[in-house]
Amino acid sequence: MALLQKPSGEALAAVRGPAGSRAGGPRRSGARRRSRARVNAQVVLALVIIAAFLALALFAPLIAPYAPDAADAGQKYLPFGSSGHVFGTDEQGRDILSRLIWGGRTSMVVALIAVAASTLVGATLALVAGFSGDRVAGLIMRTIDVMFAFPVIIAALAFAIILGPGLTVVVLAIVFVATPYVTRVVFAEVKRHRGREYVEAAVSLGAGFWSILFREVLPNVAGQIVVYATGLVGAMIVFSSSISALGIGVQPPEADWGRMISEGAKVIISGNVTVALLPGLVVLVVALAFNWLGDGLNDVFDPHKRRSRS
Amino acid sequence: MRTNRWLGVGAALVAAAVVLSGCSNPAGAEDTQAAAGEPQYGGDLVVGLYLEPLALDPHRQGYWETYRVSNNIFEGLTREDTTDTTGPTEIQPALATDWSVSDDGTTWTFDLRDGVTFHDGSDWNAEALDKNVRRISDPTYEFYDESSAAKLKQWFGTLTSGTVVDDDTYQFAFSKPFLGFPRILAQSMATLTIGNPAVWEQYGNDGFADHPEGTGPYKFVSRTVGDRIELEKNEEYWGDEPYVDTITFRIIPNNQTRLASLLSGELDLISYVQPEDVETLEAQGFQVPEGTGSSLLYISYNFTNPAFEDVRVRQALIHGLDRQKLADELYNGYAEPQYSFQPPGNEAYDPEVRDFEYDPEKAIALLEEAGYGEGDLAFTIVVDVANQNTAEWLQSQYKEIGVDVEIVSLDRTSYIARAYGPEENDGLSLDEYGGTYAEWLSQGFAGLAGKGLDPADFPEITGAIDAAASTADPDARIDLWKSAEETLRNEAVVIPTVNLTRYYALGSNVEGFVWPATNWYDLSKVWLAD
Amino acid sequence: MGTLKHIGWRLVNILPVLLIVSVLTFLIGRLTPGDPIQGQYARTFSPEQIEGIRDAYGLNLPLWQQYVKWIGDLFVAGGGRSIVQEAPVFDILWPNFLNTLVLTAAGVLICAVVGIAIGTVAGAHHRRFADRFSMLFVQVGSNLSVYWFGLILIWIFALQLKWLPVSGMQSRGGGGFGDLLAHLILPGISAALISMLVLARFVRIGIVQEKQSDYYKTFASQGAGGLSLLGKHVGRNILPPVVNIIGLEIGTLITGVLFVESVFNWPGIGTQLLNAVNGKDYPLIQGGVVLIALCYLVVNLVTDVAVDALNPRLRRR
Amino acid sequence: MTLQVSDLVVEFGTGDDAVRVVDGISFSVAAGETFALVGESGSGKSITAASVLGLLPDSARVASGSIRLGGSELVGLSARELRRFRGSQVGMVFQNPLASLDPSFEVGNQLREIIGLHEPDLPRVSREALAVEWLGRVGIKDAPRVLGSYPHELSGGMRQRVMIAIASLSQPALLIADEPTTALDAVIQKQILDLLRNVIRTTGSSLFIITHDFGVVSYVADRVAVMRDGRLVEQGDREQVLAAPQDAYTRELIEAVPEIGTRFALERAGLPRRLGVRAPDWAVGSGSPVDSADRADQVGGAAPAVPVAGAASGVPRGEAASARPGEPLVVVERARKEFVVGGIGTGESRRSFLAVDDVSLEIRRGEVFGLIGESGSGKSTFARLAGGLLPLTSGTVTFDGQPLSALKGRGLRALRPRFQYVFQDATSSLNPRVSVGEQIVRPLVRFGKAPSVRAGRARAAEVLDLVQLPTGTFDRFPHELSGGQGQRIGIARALALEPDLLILDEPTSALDVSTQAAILNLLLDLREQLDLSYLFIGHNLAVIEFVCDRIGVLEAGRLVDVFDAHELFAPGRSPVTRALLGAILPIERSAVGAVDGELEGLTETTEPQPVAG
Repeated sequence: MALLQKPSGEALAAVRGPAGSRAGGPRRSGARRRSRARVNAQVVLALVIIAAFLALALFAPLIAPYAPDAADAGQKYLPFGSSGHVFGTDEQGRDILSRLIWGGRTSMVVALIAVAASTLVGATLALVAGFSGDRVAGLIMRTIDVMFAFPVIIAALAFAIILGPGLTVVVLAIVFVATPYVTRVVFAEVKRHRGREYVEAAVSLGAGFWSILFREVLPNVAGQIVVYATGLVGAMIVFSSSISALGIGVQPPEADWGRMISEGAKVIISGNVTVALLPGLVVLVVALAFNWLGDGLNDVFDPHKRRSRS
Repeated sequence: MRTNRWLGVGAALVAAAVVLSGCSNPAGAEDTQAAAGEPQYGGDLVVGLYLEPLALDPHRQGYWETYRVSNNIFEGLTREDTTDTTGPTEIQPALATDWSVSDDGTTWTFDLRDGVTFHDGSDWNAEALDKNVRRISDPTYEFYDESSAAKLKQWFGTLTSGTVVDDDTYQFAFSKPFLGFPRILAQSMATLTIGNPAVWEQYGNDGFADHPEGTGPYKFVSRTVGDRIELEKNEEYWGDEPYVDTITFRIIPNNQTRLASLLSGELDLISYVQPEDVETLEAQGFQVPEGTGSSLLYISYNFTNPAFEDVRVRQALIHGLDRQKLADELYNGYAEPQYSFQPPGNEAYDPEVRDFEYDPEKAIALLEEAGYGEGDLAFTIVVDVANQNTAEWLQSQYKEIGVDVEIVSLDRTSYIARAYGPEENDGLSLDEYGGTYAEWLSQGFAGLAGKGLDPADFPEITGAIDAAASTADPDARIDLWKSAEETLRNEAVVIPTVNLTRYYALGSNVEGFVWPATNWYDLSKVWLAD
Repeated sequence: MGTLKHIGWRLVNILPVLLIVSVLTFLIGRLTPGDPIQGQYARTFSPEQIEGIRDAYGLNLPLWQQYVKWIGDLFVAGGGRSIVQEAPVFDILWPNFLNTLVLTAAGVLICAVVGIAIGTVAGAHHRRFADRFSMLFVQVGSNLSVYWFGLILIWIFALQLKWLPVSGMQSRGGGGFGDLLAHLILPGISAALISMLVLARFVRIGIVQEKQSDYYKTFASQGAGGLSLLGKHVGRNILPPVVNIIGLEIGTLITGVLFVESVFNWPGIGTQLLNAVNGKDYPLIQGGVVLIALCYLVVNLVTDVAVDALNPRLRRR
Repeated sequence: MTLQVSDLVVEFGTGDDAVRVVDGISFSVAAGETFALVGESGSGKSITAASVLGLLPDSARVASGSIRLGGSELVGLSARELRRFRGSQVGMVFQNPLASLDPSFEVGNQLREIIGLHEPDLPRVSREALAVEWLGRVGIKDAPRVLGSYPHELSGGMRQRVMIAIASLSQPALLIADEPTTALDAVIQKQILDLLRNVIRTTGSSLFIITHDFGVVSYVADRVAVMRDGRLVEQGDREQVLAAPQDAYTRELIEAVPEIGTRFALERAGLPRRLGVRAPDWAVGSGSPVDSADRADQVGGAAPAVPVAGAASGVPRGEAASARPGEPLVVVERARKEFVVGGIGTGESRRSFLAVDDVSLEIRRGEVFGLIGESGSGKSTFARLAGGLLPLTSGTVTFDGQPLSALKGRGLRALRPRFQYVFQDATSSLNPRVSVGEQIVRPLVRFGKAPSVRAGRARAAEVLDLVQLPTGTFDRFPHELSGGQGQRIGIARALALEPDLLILDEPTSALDVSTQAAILNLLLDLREQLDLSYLFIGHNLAVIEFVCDRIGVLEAGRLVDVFDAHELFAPGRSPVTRALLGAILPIERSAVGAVDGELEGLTETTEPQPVAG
């Protein structure tokens, strides 16, 4: 799947902006302060969006006008703006608005869990590979190669067949897809830290292997990892729509954004565009919010931006 | 020996065709301005298939989409009348001109058509037929094909001998009466369609599919798996001259893409139109002929689930299903409800029969009787992802009679594996199949056995099917099948649901297309208007 | 010389990866329920009859025998025979594979041209409107479902505007190179979508960084203009990482092009693989996966070699 | 006037947020003169230089003031208009020669391109000829090879020569050199400065040189301006500023520079060996009335004058004599280290080189052992070998009787608290994402030196105090510290473990002179207080001589000379040592031009000696 964006190791540097420090640049320039304000606004907006969708999901039973599986096939494919069904209805005559509200429960939770898991696994593998000898690193990176080289759908189908379709499969498929990317991105980042003096210093101060990985290096790559991981959330919801088109994943009639996109895509040419468009937009908005949140969290991990004593 | 009763009809049709072709002017067709409705020769017909056809080997082939391609290349001894849109198709002579059966119903003698050649010019005769027969039944034959034999065993398992009587006459002998044989010979799968033995003698059994050669109106040109199959007109065809010069079959599994390709004019004809798209197509001037194939969607039970041992439960699930509403709502009215396991177009189909009519009260009562209060009966319905919408509809339908249904929708293979190797809590599964031959009932029943039904538990059904299959009395045959279907229906071992009444869509310039009451069509009669 | 040795070593390294991929694919196929025979015949044949057909296809042999036979077939028998299609696996896959390469090439081209263009605009206008706008575009683009996006493209460009064909590789009755190009545009864009956005981000960051580099100052201090600097110096210096990213993206495209192929009915290996999976056609699945994996690994290797070749530090040695 | 800067104000940002980094400075550079702008990091000197050509960072801008070049006003011109001046009228040489050429093109290509910028109509052949000519002028003899080389194939000095050629080839009226030699070794530095002097003499350009090094000022400048926090504190003729600085800050800076022989002069005077401490009559004609208060207490009574090079023959007394001989703490025998680098995918070809070649030496308990060499001589590698950070290829390292090179894992780790590192760059040796307190506490807890985090904090407070940092530093992050503070943290972190040996890998080379002085003084203090031994790596012989008891000289991985500090001028010194000595740029406080001959003569007349050690 080419669903993944790869912020380079250097992304961070670019985010930080041109450091004029050597030439005597001030600690905190006005430009940076302003862009900081913009970043903050972005993060707040992101948090508001995410919180709103989480709240919608959490209080779905109270908010949603209909049950997500309340079907009336006689009322199917009502268009956007129909009375009683503001967002229209789907193939089974279910209220799209209600399904979008309920769908957040599965989509957001699944994507978050899966992305968290792949981030955990990928980052650990990358850290270990980055600081191990050729043999271990080679083994890990070859394993990653196997995952990369293995067509995603085959893997996803295999999970589905072995486990039976359901949420677990979606989570595993996402982990399978995302882990190699996370590993590769973090590995590249970790490699940049391998020769750093602070690592050498840690060795000379008696730090052991794991201590170096998780206490010294991890804090330095954490921001990068967070940016990448949050960028994955939206892409992975979209990815779950691709696999649910194959019958893998959340089983009907449960509402799930990915499934809604794939079901909607079945009738785009037939002319029922909103059925596909609305869940697509929702995912897009949530994904953008996570992207922005990631940028903001990166700042949180970065003491340069966290503190402003002078 | 009695002369086949369809012979007369067939002869009349051939005569009509000759007259028709005499009227037309093939040579000058492209030059003269053809009036509307007057067939034109030439052009390339592009057909969009929704599935990749299987091997183009007459004895190994499967799936209707395969046959929609391969029946242009191969022919059988008999064929169905594909101009008939209403009733059960009639059986017409094809590579055999005449056939008769012995009184005990076990020995069939075929007179073979003269002057027919395979696409490479070699002769069609009893010798060629014999090689076809030996390929699927005679292990001593050099080109005995184990895999074909295994597939054809269903109908040819009781074949005791095939005999070349003379150059134009061939005799099949079965160990049991087999009155359905001529119609079986006109089918698509597990039957003896005729391929050119010279090909397997040259390329081997495995190589045949790469060089498919038969006697049909079109010759194989090329195939790119996953993309297209190209055919060209067989100039030496023994029957009516086909109209279009070439036929291109494109394989477009994605429903939306296939639809878009038709809408954009890249295709002339597509299979499997979604009910949702009928209006779109008709509004834009495309033809979506009404008709009915010989198939039905049916729901079957997981007989390994103890809940379904109780006939009342099975009946309740039929009573609880409003098939008219299903056809109207989910299929936008482009389907008709089905109440019999024999599909429309089947020679033993009776449109008047009814099983357990929609009656939710009764369903609830029956469940109550069987010990299931509201919400007590719960199971999963397993479907191919393509039928997911039906499953969702069923789910809400069954909720109304207090039955909790969970859906498991799977890719095709996984679906088959699960449906035919069900898990404990599985309840229902959904299939589509059917045929014009009365014997289809036995196939359908065998399929149910694959889902855990033990035939020994239903001796009346097996008995009735056996009786129908092995009768030697041609007049009693259809009635026997009907009564077998009734027995089966009363046992509520399967839930017939609907049959699609729109299936193909054509460009506005495609003429001469007929949707016969079977699962394929005859493209040699199709022509393209300007 | 050292480089050649390294290429050799890397080639050798591909083997274990392929071996693992092959074993995994084989096992996944065999250890999961469902098989090609059942898939085709379960509705009509009794279990005993199905067993008979399985025997005929050698599917009842011990697993290791089947595996060994298949590995042998890979080298001498065109990857074995497809059970569903009844033809040698590589005979089926090869034309599809070439088609996939054609689509991938188009995707890479579009990815490179558009991605670099967006990245350059954004990088050159760092922190200005053009940058913010391009980056929002990138974020939006990378969160679209390719499947969905493809259908929208079809709806707009093929059905409403009627500029471009919907599906496949050629028009009725075939067509020349131009016809192929017309068929390539929409799937190419869809395939390239995500990758081009990845690339755009990379180019943007690269440009921003190069503009801060000392050599940039050197040339600027000598009066070199922005464009020639950007074109010649910045371009040349971000070329290796850009090539690297493109290389990685080619790999991703090849393994992930399935959805695009499905939407545009591109007769590629992804479509074939999906078919094979649907029919559980073991030899076809196995052959396809191994081919894709091999391709991915080779592209990776070629990318590394290309990146090295672009590095002046290595040019001489 | 070639360059006339008046009331220049440069700001980062705009409006209320604006931060002034250059705050109303005025100066001028006359035709043909060399003007030096001196200041410590952050003083705004580089920004001043960059503002001349409009090469400021994106976020900075000239807020007010005027920059006139010849007769033209440059402030307010667009980038396009400025481009006319760039190169043709003002040439610029940057600090880092390693990065200031495009790594992806051959040198010839770049030279031709730049010639083309100035003379677009010149045919390629002539451009080539001009390039060759200019390479000749900057002292490159094999011009064709250099033209066909990529920058990475040239040494730093060569690259800086090429840069000077680039900056000068259009014979601009003004040549700006922004710390042109800071990244170079001492020996190369002197060559480059000579070259710059030479070039402007032939082109008639003025030279505007930015530096933090008074040695450089002394060597090249006609006039000097001293910059601090965006303002000029003092400007005037070189002799006047160096000999009689008017401003306390200027004086502080000058006095902070360690010079050859200072140490022995102080010893003879009975003064503590600390920088900033000087014999009253040291600076001839010094008009400074009062020493700064914080230093007054260190300055003892009167001290005899000490000639610069006079210590060469004299056997010093005092500290050197009192240095305890001590038993060996570290014994290195036949240490070799071979590196294999590169390979496919790494961007470099695979090759191996010998970084340390058969080095044997011992560091005695209580001594400061100095290791000096040019960049690439293997001195840092050696430090890592000696401290068990890198495995040896062959040879042995013994620490206090324990075979370090044979230990691994746990055993080695258990020994680590006893020898600690202080790295060159405090910023990079401190974990940027961990608070400095945490960085001190972690190893304490790890080694059980502190039973709890609380105890660790207490110990951290102690060592922070020891390195003269406030306790509040504990919660800071490295980027919030200045270079000197960072280095103090590095030292504190090492000292917290109560080591026997500190391995100091160029601990002051990234620091400003005043900070360097403070750190060196601190190290000298600590050694006395805590009974430490140092392995002190450096490239500045003056620093090494000031701090170390014994000195080893590395060249290309081999130890070529080992001697006691006071024997620096002894006849047995190797050519490498003598070259290093000759490259020192002393601060000439009196007459002009005396510097040239003195030390150079020494290096050139002395015979090469067999390798010591």
